Order: sequence, then structure tokens, then C-alpha cells
Amino acid sequence: MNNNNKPYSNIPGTTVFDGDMARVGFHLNQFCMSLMQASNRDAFKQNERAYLDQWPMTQAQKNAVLARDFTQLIALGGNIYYLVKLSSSDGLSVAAAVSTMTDLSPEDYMEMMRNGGRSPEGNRFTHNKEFDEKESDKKSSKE
Amino acid sequence: MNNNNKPYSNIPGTTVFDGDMARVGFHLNQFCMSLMQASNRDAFKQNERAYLDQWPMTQAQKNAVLARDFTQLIALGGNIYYLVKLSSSDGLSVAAAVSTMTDLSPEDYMEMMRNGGRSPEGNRFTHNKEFDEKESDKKSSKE
Amino acid sequence: MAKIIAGLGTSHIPLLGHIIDKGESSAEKWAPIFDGFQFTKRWIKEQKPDVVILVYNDHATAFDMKIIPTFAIGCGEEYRPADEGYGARPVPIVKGAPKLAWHITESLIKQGFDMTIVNEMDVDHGLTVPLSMVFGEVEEWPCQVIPLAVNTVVYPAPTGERCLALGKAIRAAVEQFPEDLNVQVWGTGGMSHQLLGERAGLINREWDLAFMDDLQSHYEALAKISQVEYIRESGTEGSEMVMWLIMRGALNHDVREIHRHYHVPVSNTALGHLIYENVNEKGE
Amino acid sequence: MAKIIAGLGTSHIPLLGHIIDKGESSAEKWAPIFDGFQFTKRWIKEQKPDVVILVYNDHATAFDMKIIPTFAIGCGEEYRPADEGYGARPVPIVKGAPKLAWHITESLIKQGFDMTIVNEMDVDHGLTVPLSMVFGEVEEWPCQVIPLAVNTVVYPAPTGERCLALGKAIRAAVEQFPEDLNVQVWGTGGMSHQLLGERAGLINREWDLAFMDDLQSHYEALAKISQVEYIRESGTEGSEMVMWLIMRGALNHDVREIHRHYHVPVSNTALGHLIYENVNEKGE
Ligand SMILES: [Fe+3]
Ligand SMILES: [Fe+3]
Repeated sequence: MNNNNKPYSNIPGTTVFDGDMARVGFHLNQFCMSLMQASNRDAFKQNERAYLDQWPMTQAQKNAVLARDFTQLIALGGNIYYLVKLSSSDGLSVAAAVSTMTDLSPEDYMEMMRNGGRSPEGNRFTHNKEFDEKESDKKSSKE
Repeated sequence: MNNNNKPYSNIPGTTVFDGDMARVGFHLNQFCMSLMQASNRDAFKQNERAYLDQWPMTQAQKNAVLARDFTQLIALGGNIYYLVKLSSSDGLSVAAAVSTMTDLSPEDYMEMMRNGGRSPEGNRFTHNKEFDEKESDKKSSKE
Repeated sequence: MAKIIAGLGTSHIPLLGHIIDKGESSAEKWAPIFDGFQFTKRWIKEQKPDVVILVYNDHATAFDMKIIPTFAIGCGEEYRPADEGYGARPVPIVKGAPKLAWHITESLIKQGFDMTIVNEMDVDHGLTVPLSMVFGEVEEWPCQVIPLAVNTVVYPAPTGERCLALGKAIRAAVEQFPEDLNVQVWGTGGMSHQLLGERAGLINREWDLAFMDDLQSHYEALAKISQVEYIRESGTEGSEMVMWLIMRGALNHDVREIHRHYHVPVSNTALGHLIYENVNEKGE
Repeated sequence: MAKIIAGLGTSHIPLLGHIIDKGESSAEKWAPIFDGFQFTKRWIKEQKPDVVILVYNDHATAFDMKIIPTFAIGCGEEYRPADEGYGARPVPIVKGAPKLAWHITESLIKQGFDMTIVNEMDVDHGLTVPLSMVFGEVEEWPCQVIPLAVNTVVYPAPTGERCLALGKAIRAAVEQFPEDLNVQVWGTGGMSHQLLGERAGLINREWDLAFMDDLQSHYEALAKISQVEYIRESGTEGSEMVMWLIMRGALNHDVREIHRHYHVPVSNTALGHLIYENVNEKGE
């Protein structure tokens, strides 16, 4: 799910919405954007597959939309601000949609948030290579 | 027709499309923009007044559109790149539309162009205050 | 002459708008959130700004993937609250300050900022939630607003240094405007949050508080933080904090922090809020 | 690594597109215009650029008064020729270079340029007429194109200094792109013309020729010319010339002018065209 060979590819559980992702996800995100209009939301709900077929999206993207698989949608170029238009049209809160991407249930996720959220400790770098990578990070920030 | 109290207010026969003009002309220009679509062009030609009344333009702007008074349209906030969408929908060339703002007939205007165009001599400053104003110009260009 | 007297930073969390719009903002369960804005509500009534330059990011509302401006400045006459998918917020139309906005835009472009001029757009929770949190529930917003939308959705956002420089350029532009106007600049967004992936729910309280500490006097150092570092430390959406640097740049070097509020969580997010007043403006 | 080898400047007059599209470009009456591009057509076949970064201004086509970007860079996969009111030009779809475009965009934003990212738009005569003049009538454009649209319609346009700096930043960005690509930068627009008011039809041949002379080595001085001076000297639309400075900034300090063409009039406009090749690139 991470972006490869980027200064942010070693951040665990995180996809940065950069140009590569924006290219892959262009039509997926524009589909989500269309759900801002009530008439489009109705058409989508009437026949999700038929509505999706009007968009030049990949089959994998369409299937992930049908399955409301947000982890997959992010991996396929979806941006969270676009994807919440899909979850909102389902009547889901942002927190509920977001929690499905974690290993927690919506209830446990909200409980974690009430307890101060997820700690950054151990969540900054993949493989716990904190020290080494921290240095290279500083360099890249001065680019 | 000039912009007041601006570093360009002393350029003869010239209106600079700045923020003040853009504010005044917003709906006029957006009306012109709508003529990029064939269906809108048809509706406009069917009943010009009725089509114009759908836009929150001033009466003066609407009258100037009906009269194809480009000098007036520029003074009322029209931008030439928007206004040519109006003249093009009439089948007029850009040069023909432009010439109506000068003191020349379309034929004489084209003849002037073939002879090398309008000379900048005497056309740089109103009142021929060339020397004085040239200095203030240089200052403003360093702002 | 127009003058920037004060600025504030605040998160712009959509849930806060929902709570207000349902009439539940005085419910006891939300007191830890809303009590921190009581001071602000009294303060703004004394300050009476004529114009607020409101720095926020559009969340795929006015702009979609077709066009993504880095810095978009609103020069329009007014802006409607956007329908973000569950109806528009029942808050007043936002009145613009087009004359000042065009003046600032012209100045910024001449100063070398590549502004995108916007004359018509709807404004989303990023802009209307801060207005509600500061002014409360009102019939009309008591000031004009110049929206300044910053791209933080698509990587890369403008750098911290660029945001700080933009703030300074805004100050210079405002001070050249001939009308007597009391102008404020608000920076919104943040604090730490991440809305996607396995790491969603990240909150870095230490980072957030250090950011608010350093913003007063060590803002030049904050401006060097890269977007990658924001993301790593404060979550993908934590990088919205860069917008607070535009507000900071628009103020004097010497400011007094007259209020601060920090609370976790609001929905997925840490809420941060502070108010600065310029020092050396009132003969101090 | 990608490399900028050459650049060119050219007017982008819509009439030239009409003439070509009517199949009349070899008519004797137009020879004084089109003959000046014969060298260019042979030259480009030798050069075989992979990508052209084509600097132009949108003429109220893709952008209307709602949104006016100062610098918009096309990161899309392709761009359709726009219908400007008399049907789209019958020329090929313009293929983008999205990977390089995103690379340049990311670099430019990090270098402090406030780019507006565009992923979908139609391109008007400002972009397609130069393609036609240089490549002629073709089934497919023989290279990819990155459109770079500059606001010159609403005052103020970006300054000459800003445009020159943008060109330099583009060069730096291109040189960091790991693929072996032959990249050209084209600056379009101008030369002197004014399309409105009593002064319409203004042509300042002396100014135009001096501009083309100075662009080779004294471009830093040209970059100091204010938009007001462009307008006064070369007409309201003459200020499009500022876009040639982006092309110039993207080239080495030392360039060789290998071709020049100047003709008055085309419709309301003076036509200018020149080609630069970088010196010190081929071991000279
Ligand atoms: Fe936000
Ligand atoms: Fe042009």
C-alpha cells in the first residue's frame, strides 16, 4: 500500500496521495466527486454496477467500490476526501469509514481515539529503523 | 474608457482588464463564455433579449450586447477574448470586430494593418506628456 | 490604512459544524471542546474585524481532480456554503471583500506569488467551521471574508517556507491598502490526524503542543519542516498545519499569545486553537 | 537523464490555424508568413524532441472568469483541441507526458512556485497553432506535450522576472528526471498587438525586433520590463511576450540563435519566431 522509492515509502500504513496515485485514481476520484449531486447518488443507488460502468475505471476499482473496501480503494488511487463522499452517501460517519482501514472495529477505534488516539511511537518508520532513516529524512527536508 | 488612477490610465484608447473591470464585467463575460456551446448560441439567436435576461447583467450591458457596441462593452467590463465569442457567433472575424472600436472602417483598418499597423508614435501617452510620464513609468515598473 | 492587528489558528473539523447545526453545541458532553472557544467569542466582539483573510484547504469540494491550485484567493462578491453531500450547512452566505482581495492579489502576483484568482466558488467546512466556532450562531457573519485556499490534498503542498513568505507578502499588501480596515488572518487545519490506512487515528500530542509553542517565536524553524516530516509525525492530514504559517507570517515578529486551547479527540482529530495579537501596534 | 537541448519562440495567431485547416497554407498570398517556418519544419525533424513544454496562454477557453490560474501545468494523459466557437481544429489529440509533468510539478512546488495542477482541459489555438506551424499537417503529433498555461488575460500577468525564474526552475527539474528524454521548451504569444479600443492595430516593429535581439543575451534586462510598459509599447496583447522569458530561462545562458522570422501583419498582429540551441551541450 505504500508508495515505492519515495521519501515517504517507509512510513507504515500510510499512502501519500502523490502524482503517481493521482494518475491511477483519477477516474475513481472523479466518480466519487459525482456523488456530491443528489441525482447522481440516486442513480448510483438504483444500480451501482451500471452507474460505475459509465466511468473509465478499472474492474479492480469498480469491485472495490462495490465492496466498500477502503483499504483497496486507497491502494488503487482513491483519495480519502473523495472516498468519504462514497461513505457519506451510505450514511457512514468519517470515523466509521476510516476505522475499516485499521485492524480495529469501529467501536475499538473510537475507544482508542477517546484515549488519546494512536501513539506515534513505533508508527513512524517501517521495520523500526527509526534512527537511520530519521537522518535521511532531514536531508530530504532540505531539498 | 481608461482606468482611473492606475499606472496605465494615461495610455490612450486602451482599457486594461484589471480587477475593477473584471468585477464590473463578471456576468457579461460569463454570458459571452456561454456562447461557446452551440445550444446556447441557438437560444441566444432565437431571442437575444430573453437569453440576456437570464443573466444578472446591467441594462447597459444588455443593450450594448444587442447593439454589438464593442467600445461600450469594453467600457462596461467586457474582455476582448470573451467578446470575440459574441462576434464569432455573428460570423465576424476578429479583425472586423476589433476595427469597430477604432475610427476606421473595417477596410481602412485592414489597409492600415497591411501597411505595418498603427504606429506607437503619439500613441503611448495621453496629452503627449511622453517625457514626464516615461519617468514615472520606470519607477512603477520597479515596484 | 488597512492593518493586520491579530490572527488566530484553529482546526476546522467537520464534526464541530454538525454539532452546532444540530443545536447541540452547549451539550455537556461537548463542553471540553466548545468551552475553549468561549474566550474567543468574547474577544472577537471586542476586536470587530472588518475583514478576515481565512486560510483553509478545500476538501475536494470546489476543486476536483481536474484542477488543483496551490494558492487560490477569493476575489468574489460572496460565497455559498457548500453541499458536501449531506446538504449545505445552514449558516449565512459568506460575504467577500472583493476590492481588498483584488488589491492583495495584484500585490502578491507582483511580489512573485503565483496566485490562482477565484471569482466564484462554494466554501466547505474548512472555511465555515472556523467562522462558526469564532462567531457562533449568527444571522449574518459580522465581517467580510477573503478565502485563501491552499492545496494540502495532493502531494506536494506548498512548503512551510513558502507559506511563511506568503503571509509576509499578505501583510505588505494589506498595509498598502488605503482604506481604514481592521484585518485579521486566520490559519486553519490540523492538528495531528490521519484519515487513512492502518495507521489511521494517529495523534501526536507532543508534536502539536511543540508546534503551538514554537509558532510564537521560532516560526522560521517550523517553516523548515518538510511535508514528509509532518506526515510521519502528525499524520497524512496533520500536514494541514502548514497553513498556520501563513497566518504567522502575516503578523509582526513580536506577538502575544492571548489564548490557547487543545483537546483530543474530536472525531479522528486533535483540536488546536490559539490567538495572537501583534505587539508594538498599540504603543506597547 | 532528461535534457533541454533547444527552445523556440513563436506567435500563436488563430488565423494561422484557420489557413492551415482550410488547406491554404501553401497559397502564394500567405508565403511571406509560412516560408519563415520552412527551416523550422526541417530542423524539428532532425531534433526529434520527445517532449515539448509548451508555454502559452489560455484565451478564455479552458478557464473562464470563475478561476484564473497564474501558472497552470498540465499533468494529464491527453488534451483535446478546444471548440473555440467554430468547431474544434481538425488536428490530432495532444498527448501529455504525465510522468515528467508530475515530476516537474513536484519539483517546482518544492522550489517555491505556486503551480496549479491541471489533469483535464481542452487546449486552444495558443497551444495548437504553434504545433501546426512547427510540425505541419500530421496524423499524430510526433512528441508528447506538457501544456503550461500562463495568465495574460487578466491584469496582472506574472512579472518578467517571475517568468524567467520559472524557466530556470523548469530546467533544474527536467535535469533531475532519470529518463533519457530530449525536451524542448517553447514560448508562445505576441508579438505586438492590441485587440481593443481606439488604439487597436498597434504594431511596434522596433520594439519587437529589439526584444528578439535582447532575448539572446540581455534577457535579465528584458525581465525587468513591467506589464504596463509592454502594454504601452506593444499593445494590450503584446504583453503575451512575457511568456518567451520562460522559454529563455529554461535554456543555458549561452545559446545560439539559429533561425529568425518576423512578419507584419497577420490579422491584427505582428508575427515573430526564433529558434535557440543551447551552446556547451554538444562539446562546443
Ligand atoms: Fe481539513
Ligand atoms: Fe494569444
